[in-house]
Amino acid sequence: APGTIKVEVMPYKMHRLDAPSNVVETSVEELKTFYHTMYRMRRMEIAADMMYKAKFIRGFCHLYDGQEAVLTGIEAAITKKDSIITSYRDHCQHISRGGSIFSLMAELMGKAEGATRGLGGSMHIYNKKGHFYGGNGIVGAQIPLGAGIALAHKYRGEPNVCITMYGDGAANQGQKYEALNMAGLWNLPCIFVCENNHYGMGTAEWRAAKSPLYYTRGDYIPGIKVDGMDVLAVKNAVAFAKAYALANGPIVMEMDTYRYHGHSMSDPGSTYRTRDEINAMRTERDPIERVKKLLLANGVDAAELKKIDKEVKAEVDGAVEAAKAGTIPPDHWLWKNMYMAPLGAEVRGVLPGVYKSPDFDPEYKN
Amino acid sequence: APGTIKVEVMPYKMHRLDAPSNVVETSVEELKTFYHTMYRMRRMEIAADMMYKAKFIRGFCHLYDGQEAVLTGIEAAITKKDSIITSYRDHCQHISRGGSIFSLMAELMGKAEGATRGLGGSMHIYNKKGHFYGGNGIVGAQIPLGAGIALAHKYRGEPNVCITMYGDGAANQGQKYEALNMAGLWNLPCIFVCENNHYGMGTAEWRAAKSPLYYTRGDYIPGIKVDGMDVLAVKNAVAFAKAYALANGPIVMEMDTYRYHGHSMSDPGSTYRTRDEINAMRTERDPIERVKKLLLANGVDAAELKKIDKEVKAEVDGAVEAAKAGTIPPDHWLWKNMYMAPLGAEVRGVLPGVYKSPDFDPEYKN
Amino acid sequence: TEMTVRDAINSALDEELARDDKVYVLGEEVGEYQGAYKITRGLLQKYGPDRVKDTPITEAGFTGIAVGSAFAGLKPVCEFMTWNFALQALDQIINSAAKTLYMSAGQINCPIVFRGPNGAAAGVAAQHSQCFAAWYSSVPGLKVLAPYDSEDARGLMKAAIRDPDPVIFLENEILYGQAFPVTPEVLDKDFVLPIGKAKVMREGKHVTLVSFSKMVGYCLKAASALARDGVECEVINLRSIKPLDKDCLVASLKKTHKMVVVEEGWPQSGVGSEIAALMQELAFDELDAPVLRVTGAEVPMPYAANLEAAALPQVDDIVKAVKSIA
Amino acid sequence: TEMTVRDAINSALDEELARDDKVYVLGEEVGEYQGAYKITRGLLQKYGPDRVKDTPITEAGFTGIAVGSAFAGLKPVCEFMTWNFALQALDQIINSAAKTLYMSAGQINCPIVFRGPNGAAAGVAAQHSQCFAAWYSSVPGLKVLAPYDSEDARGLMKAAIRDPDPVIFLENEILYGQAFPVTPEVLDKDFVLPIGKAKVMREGKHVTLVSFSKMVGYCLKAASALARDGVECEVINLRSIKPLDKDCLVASLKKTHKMVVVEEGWPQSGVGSEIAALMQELAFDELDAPVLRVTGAEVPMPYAANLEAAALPQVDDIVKAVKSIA
Ligand SMILES: Cc1ncc(C[n+]2csc(CCOP(=O)(O)OP(=O)(O)O)c2C)c(N)n1
Ligand SMILES: Cc1ncc(C[n+]2csc(CCOP(=O)(O)OP(=O)(O)O)c2C)c(N)n1
Ligand SMILES: [Mg+2]
Ligand SMILES: [Mg+2]
Repeated sequence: APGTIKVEVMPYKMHRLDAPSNVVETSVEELKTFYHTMYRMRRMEIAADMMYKAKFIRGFCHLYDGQEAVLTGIEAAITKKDSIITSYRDHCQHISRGGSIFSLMAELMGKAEGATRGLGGSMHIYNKKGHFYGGNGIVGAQIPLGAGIALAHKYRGEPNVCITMYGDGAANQGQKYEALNMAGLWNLPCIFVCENNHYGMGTAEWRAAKSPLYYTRGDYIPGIKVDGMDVLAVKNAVAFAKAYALANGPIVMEMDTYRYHGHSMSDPGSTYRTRDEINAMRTERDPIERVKKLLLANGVDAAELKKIDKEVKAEVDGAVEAAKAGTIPPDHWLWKNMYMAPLGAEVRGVLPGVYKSPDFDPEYKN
Repeated sequence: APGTIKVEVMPYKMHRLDAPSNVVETSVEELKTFYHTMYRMRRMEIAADMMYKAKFIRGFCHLYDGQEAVLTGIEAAITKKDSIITSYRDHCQHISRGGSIFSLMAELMGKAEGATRGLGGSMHIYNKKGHFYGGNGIVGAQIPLGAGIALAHKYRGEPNVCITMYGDGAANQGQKYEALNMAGLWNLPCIFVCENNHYGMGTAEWRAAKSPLYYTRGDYIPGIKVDGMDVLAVKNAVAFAKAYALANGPIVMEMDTYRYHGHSMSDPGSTYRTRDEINAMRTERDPIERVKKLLLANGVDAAELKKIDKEVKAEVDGAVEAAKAGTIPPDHWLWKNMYMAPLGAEVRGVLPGVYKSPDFDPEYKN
Repeated sequence: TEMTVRDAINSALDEELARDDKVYVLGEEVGEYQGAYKITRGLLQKYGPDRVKDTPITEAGFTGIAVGSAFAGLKPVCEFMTWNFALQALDQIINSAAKTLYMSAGQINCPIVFRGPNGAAAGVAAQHSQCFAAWYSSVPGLKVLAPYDSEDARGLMKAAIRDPDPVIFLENEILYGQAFPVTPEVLDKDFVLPIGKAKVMREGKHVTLVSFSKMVGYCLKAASALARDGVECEVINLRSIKPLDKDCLVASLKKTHKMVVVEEGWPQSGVGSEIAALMQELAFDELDAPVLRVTGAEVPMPYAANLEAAALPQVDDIVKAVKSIA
Repeated sequence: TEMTVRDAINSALDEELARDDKVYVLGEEVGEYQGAYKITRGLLQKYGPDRVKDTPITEAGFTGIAVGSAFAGLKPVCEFMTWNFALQALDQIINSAAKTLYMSAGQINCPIVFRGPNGAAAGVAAQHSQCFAAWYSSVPGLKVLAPYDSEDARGLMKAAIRDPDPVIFLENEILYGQAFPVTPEVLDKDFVLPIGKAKVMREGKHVTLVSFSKMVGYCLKAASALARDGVECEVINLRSIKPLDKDCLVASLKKTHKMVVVEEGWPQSGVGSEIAALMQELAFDELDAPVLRVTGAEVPMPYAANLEAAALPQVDDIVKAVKSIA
């Protein structure tokens, strides 16, 4: 097609499968979208970092900067009717599934306008309508959950997959192996996406895994290893994986990626890895820089990208200020949405004699 | 050596390892011991079956007949300082680790003379002095426990392994994969022995496992598949595995075997498999018959074997009668051995106001 | 007519599978084997392998899969061969099933039933005999039901399956084969009992006996024995352990002024502890004696029949406890 | 001198590692990272990787390995990064660690300490804020300890490691950085507190306040505030939740005749439920008012700071509860 750009990405490493082509088609338009999407994610996470340090955010806060190409490439290959589930490192899924930066920031600040109304916090963002099943704080627990979501797609005869994302640390969890086995037995359209950012907290992959070849760790389930810093490599591989999964059942994808920040906010991220390593990643493999270079090489003006940058910064700054100005959730929200059916009974408050009737009110009208 | 007999066993199937020779050395003496050992196990389990049907035994009761060659071959290749842990199918480990048929029968009948004094029952037989760590009623739980026992051997610098036995059903359990990974990372001298009797309760292996190639299921951990109905094949392979494990760390063994009885006593064992299948196993692969044939072929008199049979039958019958005549454990044993250190406090009985001081009294003197 | 508890659960499952095609059953041996305790007998034949799914012995995994499918709109009935094995899956039950509706600010509900036999069967020893009623009932987000007879079993199972929230359904192996009279109303396809309501099984004015599951039968027997001595017990079958039917308990206490709670589980922080704490909190002045707890002894379950009996409440124990305050 | 709770636990671990070479530490990030909360700081450097073992994020597996090694004679100290994650390992804690000595008729003991922060930290929301005190303390075969200050932390940790039975050690993240005065006696290498004994932190005659862990500090603050109004509270630090120090509780009740139990966990079948049930059972006639429970609200933990505060007992709540009966 006119305007088509062909890009050679790093060849895929395959396990029990033949590799798809590593020449990926794209266009200036698509690349601009990728740039915009990833830059928004990047700026948002950097803002979250600052807001955390300024004490507007509390608890855990796991940032995704560095890994943007993985999610962006995935979204480019699937539809919004496909499902996604991930770990606590979930801010960007909120964005990619249609949420606003404002509602993410508001959630981090514990505001009523937040993605989960201040009830969930950083690790517990969801978007049921956008088929985003969260945000899970328990390492590995989202893996069988994702297989179950895939089961529901198949049960209803829908042509959709569930993208089940987890880290290299989570890849050792027993429930992953249980889920893989059942997904295999039942041919579930589940794509197990291991985001290998090479560290689980402070533990390097090889210290946590006897075999850090994550794309082969499904053993009897086929796998593919992808340069997760290259959005085009990811897009192409996920399109391949989706077709495979719908036709045959589960597949494992290892995305070779990197997190720039520490694990969560209390981790400087520099005691178990060298500054050199981090710098090399930023300068040599940064996913946004890669797309930028492609755009420039394909005739896009640097000024146009600067404009995008500026718009994004303005959007993020605006969202941050709006979130700061958000409202504290009223105390009686404590008692909402514990049950969907009326409980027909009261639950106990902190003090004896204080009983409350929990109600189901997902619009938080009352 | 004079008297040495060389027997060709079924070639081993290997995973990430070169096969040991499948020509096994033995002797008439050794074969006689095997015959005696396996026949004792067989008669004991048959007696347990009868006693259960006669209502002398209650609860669960999982019989080992058909699988005798696995444990017998293992014991022939290791020493009593090596450790063993297994599932609820644990009667024969009691015998192989030095316990008496009488104390096993007494346990099944809930008698004070029982292997665990009537406290444990069929699934919970132990022999700490004999390095037998039980008897575990929770499918798969013994697998990390076994790796932990191996860790203790290594920690103390002992030249010993832990034989960690589990079924084909248990082989899908997530904690197995977690244990394999750590055993690999830490080079634990743990031999993971999957007794593949082809059914987990009523579920055929291929209905429970996407890949029923259990010897390969350690993925990055080497494995070996053994004819588990041939005590010589097992002996030889375990000797190989022990040397490997002490030098290198974990190894997976798949023992291809068969249970003649149903899963436990409530399972007739014939709804999910054909009588033909069971009969074929008994006539073509029976581990005791195989040794018997070898003995006869090597000049042993049928009458001599008949004599062994008779002695064993008499031993088992005597044990059964003695167990029947055993004593009911006194009610106050309820309160023993909950804690090793004096609790310095009371525990509650069934009725309010009834408090008891638990004591540590492994000899049950009081 | 009479119906066993097994048939009551089986027929409830059958009818709900027929009623709503989002309902499916999964667990170990639920299909081809017809259930380890035959609770799912005939269902595979009737509804096929997509709706009656045999799983490998991987509780954490299949529980997570069941919960995920419930998030995505299906209505799984997840069988644990016994509740002891759910210990391997507890994280998914608590952190995924119970908490997600709240964490997601009401977006993602989890219509699932976890069911299976709970507590002691006969002669199955320490690892297979634990009662989990107190643990699950402490968790906000869960509802916990425990049927005693066939009426309970049918009406509560249907309520559980139709409920949009996660329900823990605690059965008792020893009751499966027991037959109870059932009315035509109980056999109706839409016989649904309310969650959170206890049932007064027998009226009485001297002492209130509170229990759930198998112990309800024991309390009824104790009440009969005590009636012969002139002590009239009111027997309450909790049916629902979360939420507890406070009103029913307090109303009875106001009548009898004395209460004995009976359970097979361990005493410390048990269901009886909660009820005793509640009663003295809500009706301090009504109490003429302490609320007494008759419970499983504070020991792992021993195997030998006599020790097992000594570790569990017997009818006689209940009689004794009542007599100590009557 | 003063010492933080973090240093108290760290020094206790250090000294016990030095004292007994069968003691080793394992868990996620305990080694090279020096502990997620720096409790194991310096230990890898001092004792090497065989005695301070980093594990993958596989709780069921490493707990099983730890328990197996304890069966075989080692003395593991098994860290859970938080107790929430132990839900994945609960089967090994209950069915393997707690029950084996009994099932094996006294043959196989399990000298192990399971430790880590329990309950709510700040802003970590529903999946990271659960209190497990009631659950573990219901299980025969386990001992359950919860330190409040640095004295507790040192003395109880040493007791736990030297004990031949499985001990559940419930710490509190918010207390880690808090400094408390310690006497030279507390700093002694053999400072071991008895398991099963509570400590009276403050004497009083009007109302007894019972709590454990962080809530002890809140009770002390409430007691100070109430003293200004002439209400003298006796403050009891349970230290041990299994076994409970019944004698200490009853003795105090006989003095004050009123009791308030404070905990951060959920109310139903909580630690407070047990104590209320016990008190009315053991000292019915001594009670001038119901034993009141101040507890975490019956909801999953919300994230927003104000909602989180509303879901947990505050000093003011304790004051209010006391005033309602004083
Ligand atoms: C079951 C469980 N154990 C431990 C933790 C604490 N924890 C949170 S994230 C994490 C590291 C996970 O690493 P990885 O899977 O590689 O994901 P990444 O953070 O790199 O995205 C740990 C140990 C947890 N949340 N859940
Ligand atoms: C965690 C757990 N789930 C389920 C059970 C019930 N159960 C006991 S044995 C068994 C089958 C195990 O089969 P396999 O591992 O092949 O061993 P085999 O009985 O054939 O020796 C099942 C499902 C259990 N004891 N523990
Ligand atoms: Mg990682
Ligand atoms: Mg089997």
